[in-house]
Amino acid sequence: MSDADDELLRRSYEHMHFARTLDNGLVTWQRQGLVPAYPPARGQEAAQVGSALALDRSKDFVFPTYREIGVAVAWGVDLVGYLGSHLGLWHGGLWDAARDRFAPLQAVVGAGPLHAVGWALGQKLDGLDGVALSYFGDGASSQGDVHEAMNFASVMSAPVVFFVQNNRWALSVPLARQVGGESVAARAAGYGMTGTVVDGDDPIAVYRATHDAVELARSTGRPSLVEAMTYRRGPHATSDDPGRYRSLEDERAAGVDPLERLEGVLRASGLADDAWFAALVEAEAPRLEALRATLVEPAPMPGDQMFEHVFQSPTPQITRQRAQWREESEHA
Amino acid sequence: MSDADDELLRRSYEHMHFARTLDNGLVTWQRQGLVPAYPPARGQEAAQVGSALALDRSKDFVFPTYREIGVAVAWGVDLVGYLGSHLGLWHGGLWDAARDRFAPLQAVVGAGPLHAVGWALGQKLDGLDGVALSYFGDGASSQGDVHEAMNFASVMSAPVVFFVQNNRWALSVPLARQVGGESVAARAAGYGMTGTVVDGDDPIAVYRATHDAVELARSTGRPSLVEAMTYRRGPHATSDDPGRYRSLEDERAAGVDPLERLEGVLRASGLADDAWFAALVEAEAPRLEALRATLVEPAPMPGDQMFEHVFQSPTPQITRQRAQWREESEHA
Amino acid sequence: MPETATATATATLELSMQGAINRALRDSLADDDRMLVFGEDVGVLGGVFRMTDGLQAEFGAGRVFDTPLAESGIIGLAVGLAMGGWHPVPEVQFDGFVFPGFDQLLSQVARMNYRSRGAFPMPITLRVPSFGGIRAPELHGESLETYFMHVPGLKVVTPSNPHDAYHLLRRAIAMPDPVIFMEPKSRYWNKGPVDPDAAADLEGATIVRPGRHATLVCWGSMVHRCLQVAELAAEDGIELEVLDLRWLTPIDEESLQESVSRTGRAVVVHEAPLTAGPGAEITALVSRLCFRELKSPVERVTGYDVPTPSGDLEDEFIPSVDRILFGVQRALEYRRG
Amino acid sequence: MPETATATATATLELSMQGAINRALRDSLADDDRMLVFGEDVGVLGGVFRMTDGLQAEFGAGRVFDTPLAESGIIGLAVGLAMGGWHPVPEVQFDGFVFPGFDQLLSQVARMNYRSRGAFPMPITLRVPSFGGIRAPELHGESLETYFMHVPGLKVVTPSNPHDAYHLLRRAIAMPDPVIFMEPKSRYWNKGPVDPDAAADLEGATIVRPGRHATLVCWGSMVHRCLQVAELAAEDGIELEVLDLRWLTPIDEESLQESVSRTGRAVVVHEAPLTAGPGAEITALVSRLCFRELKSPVERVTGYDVPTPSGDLEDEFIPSVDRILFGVQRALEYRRG
Ligand SMILES: Cc1ncc(C[n+]2csc(CCOP(=O)(O)OP(=O)(O)O)c2C)c(N)n1
Ligand SMILES: Cc1ncc(C[n+]2csc(CCOP(=O)(O)OP(=O)(O)O)c2C)c(N)n1
Ligand SMILES: [Mg+2]
Ligand SMILES: [Mg+2]
Repeated sequence: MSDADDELLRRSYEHMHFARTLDNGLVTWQRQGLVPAYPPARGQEAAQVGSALALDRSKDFVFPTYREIGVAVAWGVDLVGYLGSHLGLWHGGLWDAARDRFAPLQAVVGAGPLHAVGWALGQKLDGLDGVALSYFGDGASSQGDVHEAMNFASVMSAPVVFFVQNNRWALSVPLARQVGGESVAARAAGYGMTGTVVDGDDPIAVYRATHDAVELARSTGRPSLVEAMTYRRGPHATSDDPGRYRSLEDERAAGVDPLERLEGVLRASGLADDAWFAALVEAEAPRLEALRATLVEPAPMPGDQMFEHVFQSPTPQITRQRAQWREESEHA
Repeated sequence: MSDADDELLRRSYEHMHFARTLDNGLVTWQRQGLVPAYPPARGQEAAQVGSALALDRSKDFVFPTYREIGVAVAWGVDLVGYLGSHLGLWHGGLWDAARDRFAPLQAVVGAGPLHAVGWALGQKLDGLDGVALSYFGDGASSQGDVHEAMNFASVMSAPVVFFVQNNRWALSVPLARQVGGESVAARAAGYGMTGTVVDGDDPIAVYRATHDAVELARSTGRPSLVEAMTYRRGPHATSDDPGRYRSLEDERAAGVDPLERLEGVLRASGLADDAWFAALVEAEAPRLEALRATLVEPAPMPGDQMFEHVFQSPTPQITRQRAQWREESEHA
Repeated sequence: MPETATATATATLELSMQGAINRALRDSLADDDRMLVFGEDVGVLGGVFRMTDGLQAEFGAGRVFDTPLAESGIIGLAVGLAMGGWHPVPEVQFDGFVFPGFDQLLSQVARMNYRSRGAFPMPITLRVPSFGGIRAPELHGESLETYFMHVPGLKVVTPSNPHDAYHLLRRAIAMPDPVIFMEPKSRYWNKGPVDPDAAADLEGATIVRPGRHATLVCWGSMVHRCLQVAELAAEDGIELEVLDLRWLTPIDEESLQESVSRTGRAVVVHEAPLTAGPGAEITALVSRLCFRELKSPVERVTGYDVPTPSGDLEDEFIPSVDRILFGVQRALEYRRG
Repeated sequence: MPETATATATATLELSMQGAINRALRDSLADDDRMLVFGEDVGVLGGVFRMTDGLQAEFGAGRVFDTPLAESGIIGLAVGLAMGGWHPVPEVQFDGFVFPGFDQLLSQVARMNYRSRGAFPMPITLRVPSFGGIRAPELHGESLETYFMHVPGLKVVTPSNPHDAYHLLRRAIAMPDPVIFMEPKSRYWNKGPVDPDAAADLEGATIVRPGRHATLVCWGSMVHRCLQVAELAAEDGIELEVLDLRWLTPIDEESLQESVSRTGRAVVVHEAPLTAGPGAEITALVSRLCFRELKSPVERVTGYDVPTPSGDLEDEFIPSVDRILFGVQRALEYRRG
């Protein structure tokens, strides 16, 4: 293994571990009433971090769903802003999505890939070589929009990578009842593009597959699809009770947790020892605590923000409603 | 060739020829102002007739688009009723769509396949062995609904045959700018179902491919897709001017007209001679004339029909609006 | 957790709206063996709100089943099933996810009976968990009345309490036309008496509290709030009539006219945005039907013309008791000329 | 066949609305090199109505291009392009085919500026050939005002003549917010003067004929018909004011109030079905804004609550001169109390 690979392994672990820590934290904080609801990414850290690291932060663009906390961590999105969405402060989140090249959270399953295609087509029209990374799930693959996105990307040669986290569940529905043929990657050929299946619990394999797809897009403009096979180890969201639809055996079939697996690799190859792991955990503590602090007393969202962003150039109606809102809130 | 095949060849020619005659008639009648607009099926007769003949009229069900006059002829739909749609009398047409097992014309490109899947699933739930035949075009394959239909059919094992008439054009857009990968049949594998490409200008090949697909559906409940490669030899509709977007060379690349081809086969194999062809043309004349007569003086559609079918059980509002309509029309 | 119905001495049960809807589905499935329930997560899980809890176990995966994640597919499937003589009762998981299925709903469900001149009736009841009030993520708290009311060929109904929920759903399912059944998800867990045998008087609107100074016109999630308002106003000697419309298509114009003609003033309350909202139609109707009797312009207390905001701002968006009281005050203080 | 603009001595041209829209697209493409035109058949063919005729030849297939046949794809593509700093001006081929793209329009185009707190403005103008009157097939003659007006985050405009069409389209394209541009397809081929340099006064509504006995409120395809009605009524000494709203979002409430307060009566005319139609909002507004001045209830002369019927029945569905005159008569003959 090269030095670059070693470094990649360690960086992957750092991001994956912090994503896990934060994910665990959010689940706990939800139980404590600090967070209204949260969709854990537990088990998908390798897929998320490996793919994010394969992009070029200066030119590429990420189109997430609602479960990409590992991508956000690896990409370096402002996490206080990121949590704004799960806190109920602002649907899309509060980071600067244009500056961070990381689109607002997308609540509509399957709607994002078309945006990625549009953005990527724009790169081509601009003569730039940025690539759009479109995240979606096995469930989302059923949506008509995802089909339209793949077909548009192929016909128009838009430099986009469709990155499927196949975590085998869409809420309560298992892969076999969701995806005819049971492989999203197998669909790619039908659009005249490459589809790659990769072990989604191995960050290096994910990194390489994504990297190849990104390079293909960057150099030829051709879209492609990467399907990372992983497992949703937590509930769909904090409100969900997976015991109603899957058994412990189901869950055990997922195999070894990706973090444990990577820890094993790092130790076996001598890339990290107890001290390294301890230092990592120690370094995380203040980051986590700082985030928790912002949750305990989040800056309240002023009500007039509701009117602020409807239009770039507001209508008289919005202006009047805003004034009436202010008057009635003050006199109530 | 067996006797059955001989008979199939002759029957195919009869239907194809009458479909062509009627198609030509409608184009002429449109120019004469008898028909507001019409989308010719010229060139697609073999695909339409061959597929229709592969079905069982007593148990299967046809979901057409707006260009299936050859299917309507071969299936035996009441043609006066069928023309009602193109005449502007009633959008869906005026035949009894339930009795004739031939759904109303569908104006929304791509919307029909889901209905076919639903109907087919119903057969399965009923323990019956009817098969739904869903017609659509290369252009329609781009619609999200078509993807959802194929995925649903596969996941739920609905006995449906997706029959694509790939006539290489969707209005002005050629196949290469429409279908990523340029093959609709290639998409089928991605849904875990069989996709077959067939020479759409050979009615026997079409018949066989469709027959196999129907038998597969009937015996196993599995959906499949048949893509009949053909060519739209006329304009998109009578209002269209294909000269704006395709050249004579484009059109010549379509090869020999399917009717001429079949005539050649019938003559070469001794299945039909001049007298047979002359008798066929002669037998068509009164049928065509009878249809033309209904166009010259179509029974006017009473205005109150507009209110009649909105609901099975009308609202007071509809009843009142109907009364007001009557009053105002009488006093105007 | 879904509850078990607890029968009292009489036939009346104490049920939450979730319990009432679940029971209505169960009783309808038992009565009509052509009825099917399907949608995302409605089978094994029993629905994210547990509305279909236990139904797959009881009626089998042929009658109650999960679909892939595609709303257009779900609604389009219902059309085909109805063409085959089935009675589909699909669920869309949240209001905002009707939009991906909008074309199948408007162009197909609402028109197939018309298009086929009655050959293919569409006895489809589409259940849509609706309105806000639970601080949910984006597009999980939309009020789509207008989009449904404007569609020729659809009927639209929404219950405000468990008893109505049970009976209106059963009635919707039994109807030969497509019905949008909007469920006020903020009221799912509130209990009330349900008498499964007393279906009387569910045709049109109902006066849930009589009054004489003004009429509050409301439905679904806002009925309870309007009752609270009426209670508060009563302390000041103002007697508000609360009219629960229930049916948004067809609107019960007679009850509307009768009530507002009597009180002389109307305040329409809904969560949907103001402009071209359901209140526009009601205001237009009242302004015509009660033209002579109206003492003040019809007030509309509604969501603002902004996208349903995130949880933190939801209370600012949904008509509050205070905002409704302001509307009542404007109506009462209005002086003509 | 598309026509060539014929310049007169002054800067005023005699153009059909098709010519005016085509020219507005051309001039905007020339002025703004971030603007893109795309949709089904808009490139090589130049659009089924020839609205984009010649544009691909002039600006290249990078700026003006055909897409696959998928409306959700077209609108979703526009969202992504706008996120990348482009100014998309897509076409949906016919009104009824907005529905498959409804989710991208409502949940994405209308909300992305909001969702991103202004980081991703959506300067998208969606051109929608609209309304009926050309005896077209099913779903080619729909009037979708309500569906657009009710969406927070969208602006909506429709021209009634070539001059307005040119300038309103140019203005819409230049706006930083999403605009639905509804084109009255029945008026595409009617000519009128267009002065490309005189853009004055396109903000709100406009009185296209002054009068004093009642106000006809209309837009798009119905303006011409209302002018005919006013002409006929004038023969009987009835002077109708014709107010062309032009903008349906935002509605010019001031002009509406000014006109109806003066005439004391209003008749709203539109092709869309009655219930929860655009006329409901206008009626609600007028009933409030002109409460003291209104001498009769606002009349609505509209399409019926039925799906837009086939060509043979279209004249029965779209408000005719006679039906509008009946509405005027009802308004004028109404006696209060
Ligand atoms: C259009 C739409 N329909 C339904 C939902 C409700 N919903 C949210 S997530 C989800 C499951 C998504 O599954 P998948 O795409 O596999 O992603 P995962 O949750 O596994 O990450 C559902 C049904 C939604 N948000 N959007
Ligand atoms: C949803 C929808 N979008 C657009 C149209 C307009 N339109 C009618 S036919 C057609 C082309 C269809 O092409 P294809 O599916 O290949 O069928 P073909 O016309 O070749 O038979 C278009 C764009 C429509 N009817 N429905
Ligand atoms: Mg999943
Ligand atoms: Mg075609």
